[in-house]
Amino acid sequence: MTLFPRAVNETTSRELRKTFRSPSEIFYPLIFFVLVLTMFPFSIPPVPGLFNSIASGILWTAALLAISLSLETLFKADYSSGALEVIHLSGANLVLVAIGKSLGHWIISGLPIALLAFPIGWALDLNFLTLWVLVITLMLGSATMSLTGSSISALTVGLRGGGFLLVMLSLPFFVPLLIFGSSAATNASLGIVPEAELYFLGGMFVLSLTVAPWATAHAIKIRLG
Amino acid sequence: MSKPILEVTNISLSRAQKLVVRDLSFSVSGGEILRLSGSNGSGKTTILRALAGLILPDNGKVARLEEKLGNITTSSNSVIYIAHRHGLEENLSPLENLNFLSQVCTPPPIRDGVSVLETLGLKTSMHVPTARLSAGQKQRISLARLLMFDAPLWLLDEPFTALDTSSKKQLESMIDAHLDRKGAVVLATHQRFNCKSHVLKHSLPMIP
Amino acid sequence: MSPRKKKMLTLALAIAGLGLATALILTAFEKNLMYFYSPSEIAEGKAPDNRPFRIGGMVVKGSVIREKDTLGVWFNLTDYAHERMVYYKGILPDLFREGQGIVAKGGLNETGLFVATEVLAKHDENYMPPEVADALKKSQEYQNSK
Amino acid sequence: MMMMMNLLHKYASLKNFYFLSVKLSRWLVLPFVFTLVYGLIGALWIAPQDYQQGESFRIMYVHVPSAWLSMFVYMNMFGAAILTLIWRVKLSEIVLRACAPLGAIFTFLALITGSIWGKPMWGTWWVWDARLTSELLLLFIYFGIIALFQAIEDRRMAAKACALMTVVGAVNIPIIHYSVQWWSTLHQGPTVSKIGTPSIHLDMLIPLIVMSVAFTLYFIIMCLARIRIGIREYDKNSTWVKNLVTSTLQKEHNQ
Repeated sequence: MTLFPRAVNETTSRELRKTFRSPSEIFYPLIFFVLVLTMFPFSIPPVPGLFNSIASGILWTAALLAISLSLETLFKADYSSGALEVIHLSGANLVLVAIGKSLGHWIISGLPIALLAFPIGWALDLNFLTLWVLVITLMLGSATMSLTGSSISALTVGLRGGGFLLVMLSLPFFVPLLIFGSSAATNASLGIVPEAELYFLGGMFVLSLTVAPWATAHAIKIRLG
Repeated sequence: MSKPILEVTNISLSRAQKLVVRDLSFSVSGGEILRLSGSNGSGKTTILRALAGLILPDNGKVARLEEKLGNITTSSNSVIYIAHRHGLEENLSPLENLNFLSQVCTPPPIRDGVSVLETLGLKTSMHVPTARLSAGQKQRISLARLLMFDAPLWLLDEPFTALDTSSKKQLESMIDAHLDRKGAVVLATHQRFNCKSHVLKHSLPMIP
Repeated sequence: MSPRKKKMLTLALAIAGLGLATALILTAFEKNLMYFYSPSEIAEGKAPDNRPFRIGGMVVKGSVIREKDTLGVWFNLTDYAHERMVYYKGILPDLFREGQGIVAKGGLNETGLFVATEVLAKHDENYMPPEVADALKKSQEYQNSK
Repeated sequence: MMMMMNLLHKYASLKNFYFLSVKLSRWLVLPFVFTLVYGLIGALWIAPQDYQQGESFRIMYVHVPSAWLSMFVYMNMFGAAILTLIWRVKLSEIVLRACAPLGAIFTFLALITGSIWGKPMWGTWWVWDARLTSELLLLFIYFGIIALFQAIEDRRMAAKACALMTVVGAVNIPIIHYSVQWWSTLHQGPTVSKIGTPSIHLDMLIPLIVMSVAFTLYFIIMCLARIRIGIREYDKNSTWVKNLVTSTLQKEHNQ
């Protein structure tokens, strides 16, 4: 993968190698995603077809929750071990490190969740267009969440109640993604190709790719300061 | 005498709104070692973090001069700061940690990870996940950066804790070699250590 | 790469990123307006015929005809340029009356009648005393009847 | 640029600003009381009934100013955040900390009055109306910033962290506004204002403007008071704060 700058490659592979060393940790976001999904049938009235009609919204909400809760582990270990300080002081380009971290986090949480949504959606007999729209919007949306989330995770790393603070601070950022993600899927189930929603999610991804790494680098300097 | 590598002019530092250091000034030139001593909480770590550029002093100035060091060409990275924490990723092996650092940092290192770990006597545990190593071994690995990168200024925060006698001697010889090459060292420690060149002393008053 | 060139590159990337992001988001919102059509746009055949869309307009005075026993109601919607007949079977919102702006969701049948599945009366954001509102209506009728 | 910098330093020195704000607050109290009373009279008596909603629209005279304030306060915080991040101005850190709770209060007030106003029109206390939902999300952003302030002990780091949060949040607010706007058109259809432009009668408009001015003056007075507290706390071991405190104690003592 030499298309990314070396620092991004190295950080991502470090992130993945670190997580694969403790194998159970790889599946935490995925397990949480399925867990949240199974809660819904217990809570909504057993009207036939109701669960299927709101399935795309539930899938998106479960993905959002799974990703925002897995954001905390992004910088936690590096901050407490002092590795973040060493990386910063050895003159590494924090913006590229931030992109590497977000990419690593996305490969562990956003990507598998988006891919898993395909079989789950199929099992809930969503039509073909909806399945594809779901996978694409979840991929784009989760990438944006990993990027924006890494800035907030860097800002709240090591704080008392950091986990709660992280979710509370990042939800307002994820709501627009949830709105357009689920509306894209619902429109697709009506047979409408949701161009508007896909454009929006693409725009949000590019925006977060431009702003978030700079903000993460700044957040790290603030937290280490 | 060569220009001072580090010049501190009446800085004052505070930690969580409490004034820790007031109007501190000193300068360290090539070949000099400064020992900061003072009771716990007198701000030794805060000062070292300010010297490393992590914290901005409330007022006053910290000036670090980049300078050619003898025959070794130095790069723009002018400081190595060894903190209490070892700064290693627990799941990865020492070698993976050092290789990552050498890939990511902007001034390229002057020695590769393997040879550095060998000189530090960690040849056998090079590929073992760091979590399984002892505190002393982790401390020795965190010293690896002193050999890997070349920087005129070393900032060492209690480097001798958890080191056995042989590693302590090795660190002392590393410090001597660095001073011979006209490098500068600022050291915060309670333990006695012997060092060839003259040790400047600076004891820090406790601010009520 | 010299530091100066690196700074230029990051600046260029940032501007390109922000530009692309705004362009994408703006096209998204511009594309969204497609889902909502006025009677004139329907007359020009812009509205899709195979799937549901939304129509908005003012209820034409005197065009509301209620079926005797069922809840069905016929009325015309206008945007002061074209009119479209709408049929809706269901409970109308309480703010629904002639001259009121409404939005209906539904589709066109083969005769061009808009069969609504949902009717929403939106408060039309105008704040004025009753006598001024009546005066306004009279002037509008005068304009329509001219 | 240099002129602006030393102007900034002259006024941004905490001591000067402290006494400047005391004078300013004294000047503002009278206009505030006057605009509030005049606004209330205008809103409750002079403004005629609304042709559609009758009397219930009068809640607008609290809802609209507080909604405007919830945004106005965030704009102030954004300015303070920029000053904190780029020039590390100590005063702007204190301003940022002072504004956050006030912003939350006005947003909460806008939410409450919004749902009270919606009751007669929509028949329920809460409707997922675009404006109310954006206000709700703005409230969450304010709560997030306040929680972040409290989570970090070191005041200066907390201010920098919240400044970054405010700047990044500011990018998010228009996005939330438009996406919620879009989302509510799916639920309720776009406001028909696309056809008739909204107009408001003069007798109703004047009290609205006066009330907005009154609310803004109230915010400025409260914000200056909170800033003074922040300054006293920030410079607590400086001499001028010590004699200030001793002199006030003296005054109370011999009263």
